[in-house]
Amino acid sequence: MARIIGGLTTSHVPSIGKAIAQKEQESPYWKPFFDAFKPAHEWLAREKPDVAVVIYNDHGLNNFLDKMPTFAIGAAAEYHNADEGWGIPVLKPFRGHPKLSWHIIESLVADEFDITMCQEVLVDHAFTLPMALMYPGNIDWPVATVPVMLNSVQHPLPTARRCYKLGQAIGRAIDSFPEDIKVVLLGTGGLSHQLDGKRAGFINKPFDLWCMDKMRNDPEALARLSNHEIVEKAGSQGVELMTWIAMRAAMTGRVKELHATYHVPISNTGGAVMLFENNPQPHAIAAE
Amino acid sequence: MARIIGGLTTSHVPSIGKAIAQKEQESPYWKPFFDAFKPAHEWLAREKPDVAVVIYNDHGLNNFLDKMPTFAIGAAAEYHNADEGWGIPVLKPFRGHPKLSWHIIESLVADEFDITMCQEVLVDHAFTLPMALMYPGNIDWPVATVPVMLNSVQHPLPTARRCYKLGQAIGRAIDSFPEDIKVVLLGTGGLSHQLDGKRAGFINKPFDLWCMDKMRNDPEALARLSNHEIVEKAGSQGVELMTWIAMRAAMTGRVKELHATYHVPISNTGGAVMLFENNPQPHAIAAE
Amino acid sequence: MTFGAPIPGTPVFDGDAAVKGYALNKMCFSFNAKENRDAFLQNEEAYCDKYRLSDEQKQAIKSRNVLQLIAAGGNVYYLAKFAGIFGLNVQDIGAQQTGMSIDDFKAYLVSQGK
Amino acid sequence: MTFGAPIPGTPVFDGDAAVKGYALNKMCFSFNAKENRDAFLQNEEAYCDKYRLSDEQKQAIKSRNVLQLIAAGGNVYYLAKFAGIFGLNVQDIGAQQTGMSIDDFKAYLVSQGK
Ligand SMILES: [Fe+3]
Ligand SMILES: [Fe+3]
Repeated sequence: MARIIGGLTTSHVPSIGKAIAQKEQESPYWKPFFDAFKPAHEWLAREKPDVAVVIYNDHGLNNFLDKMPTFAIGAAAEYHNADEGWGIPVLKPFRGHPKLSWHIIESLVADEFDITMCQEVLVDHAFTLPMALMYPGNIDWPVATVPVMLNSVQHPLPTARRCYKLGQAIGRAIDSFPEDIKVVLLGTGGLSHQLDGKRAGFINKPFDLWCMDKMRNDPEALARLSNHEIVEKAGSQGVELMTWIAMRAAMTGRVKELHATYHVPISNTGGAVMLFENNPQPHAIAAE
Repeated sequence: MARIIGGLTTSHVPSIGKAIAQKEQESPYWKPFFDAFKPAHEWLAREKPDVAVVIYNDHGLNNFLDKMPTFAIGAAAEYHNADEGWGIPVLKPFRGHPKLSWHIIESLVADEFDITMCQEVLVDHAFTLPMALMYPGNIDWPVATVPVMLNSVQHPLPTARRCYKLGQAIGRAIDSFPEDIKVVLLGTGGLSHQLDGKRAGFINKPFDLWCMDKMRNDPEALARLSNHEIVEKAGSQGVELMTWIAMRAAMTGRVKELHATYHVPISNTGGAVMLFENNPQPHAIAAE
Repeated sequence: MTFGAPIPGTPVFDGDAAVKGYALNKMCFSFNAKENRDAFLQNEEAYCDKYRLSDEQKQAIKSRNVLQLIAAGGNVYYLAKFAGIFGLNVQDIGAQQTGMSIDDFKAYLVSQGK
Repeated sequence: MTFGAPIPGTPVFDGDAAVKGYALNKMCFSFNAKENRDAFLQNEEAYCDKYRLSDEQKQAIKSRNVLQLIAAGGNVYYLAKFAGIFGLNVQDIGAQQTGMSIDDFKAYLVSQGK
């Protein structure tokens, strides 16, 4: 049976792509953020996951308002990155895992999630840069991938509660996948930031630290936030927190925090990284 | 408050478009099917709805497998028909009702339906032909429209239960729309038919009549069907029954059957038409 | 997670079929537009190559055989647009798949209304 | 059905905004592709006309003013691609919207980490 070995949540911003391209990882501005991934590198080298399920939000590369899905899941053999208009280098294609994708989609639709099923996805910086942070050095990607997109563009956005339930259902789906593979979860987005309006530049460190604490100890509390509360406290793009909530809910076992970093700012954003290990619950072990 | 005055369910097949274009409504082959709409014409002339909410399935005009939504709702000011590849005349554009569309979408997403929101939709024969059957004579469409698409192309399809719940949620959403408008519901699809495979041409009259009976007296029974059961009993395209189930569930009041016709075949399909009146429940009246 | 027991003579367009048939269905989806139907008719092989059809899919397209097209991953909703190029309707493709004459297939449809 | 009480300085891209801004956002979405960015730079007005921008939207595009673009229905995720044409990043547009100098805006970001 497939096993969720753990998960990583991280902020994503396009300028990470520029920092990598220009080798600024050791600059005073970027070092605290890039250093946050060193524990993840050690963990990944030791645990060697086979597949990364990447829960993120598209920023208008793949999805447009003509057809804006609330939840969309990729089921392709390969995913391409592309020009987003900002001159960030386009990264190498990513291997998909169609069997796991379809298994998750079938399980979710049976569980009454109304998934948009995607046999082509252009993956944007919210997918590619966390992968490049996890696997630095322009190596061949050592994992297959499953992209999961949450709408963060067009209100009404899915509620935190719904994203939490989605994550739980993804966790159940992975746990029931019959192949003997190791899965790492990614949640990429947030934390607090706002790009638009007169409040642009707003960051809320106390709220971000509260969110990180709840990620550790009480993720249900995050599911109780209303979207209005999230926009108010985390800024209009702070709704990307949904990706963290879904990823945390997908860890179905006993969860142990391995690492956490919080550093302000990266670009306009509260830059946060958390790494968790997931140990299957006794009943999950019994079911194997 | 908005009021659902009733609903019509009908089969749709591209050849209806040809029959209309070639004025074959009175031919022996087509007369029984076209005649089924006469009671609807009288009822519509009397009741004069303002908006039609059309629950249907796209056949590969608007949606492709690159991004296949389970449930998609249009929210545009206008919807265009287009060439589907079979030489059926392209019908005149349809007015949208963006306010009602967005109200329904907001209500559904709050109710944990994961809607794909569409600001452009090419509406196909499953939307246009039932409209042409309801409003014959190439007149200007006297109603605004809200297209609601259910996936019938790519398995996993939504379950009958989920479509039933979707319908209920649409009904609640319309009931809570603050403008004083009259809404007619359409469910277009089915009944039994199968276009593909060695069982092509399969029609199941006893099952269709059972479905029509349940539409009248016990719609919950339809929600208990599994997708496997529907494909087995109604053929692979018989899954379009989902549109009937959702439309029936959206009638939130006391429902009275005004008319029903069943005639085999129209094209490869069990051709069925049902017309229902919806009278608001006492509590719904009180809420007005 | 499966759809359930196979139903004789009844294809189920699931994830496996979608993966297998993607190129073929994408080509058939393009046939919504007349200029694409014309381009196909003008140079069938070049058009199939443009959509990177597999050899099995090219062979199935060449054969005009619906059961072969389904076996190659085709979905009937998109294949119907391919059939439309040749003026074939759902009775024509029904007759072809069942091995009946068109008159027999139409009579079979009528008989199910009795 | 509403999002809730307005949050000062914080646009909410809801259905009303989506309806109002559709043409503008569609144009900005096209700026993912270099050939479209180039076409815009070559003939800005013709490009806006092609996407049927309203007069308000054309004016906002001409002004390069992000608050005006948002008022005209623009969504920041798509507008960021318009800003990208001019090499502007999210600090540049943040400074513009808040009326700060870029250095002051950057200092404001840093200050929130204290
Ligand atoms: Fe982002
Ligand atoms: Fe149909």
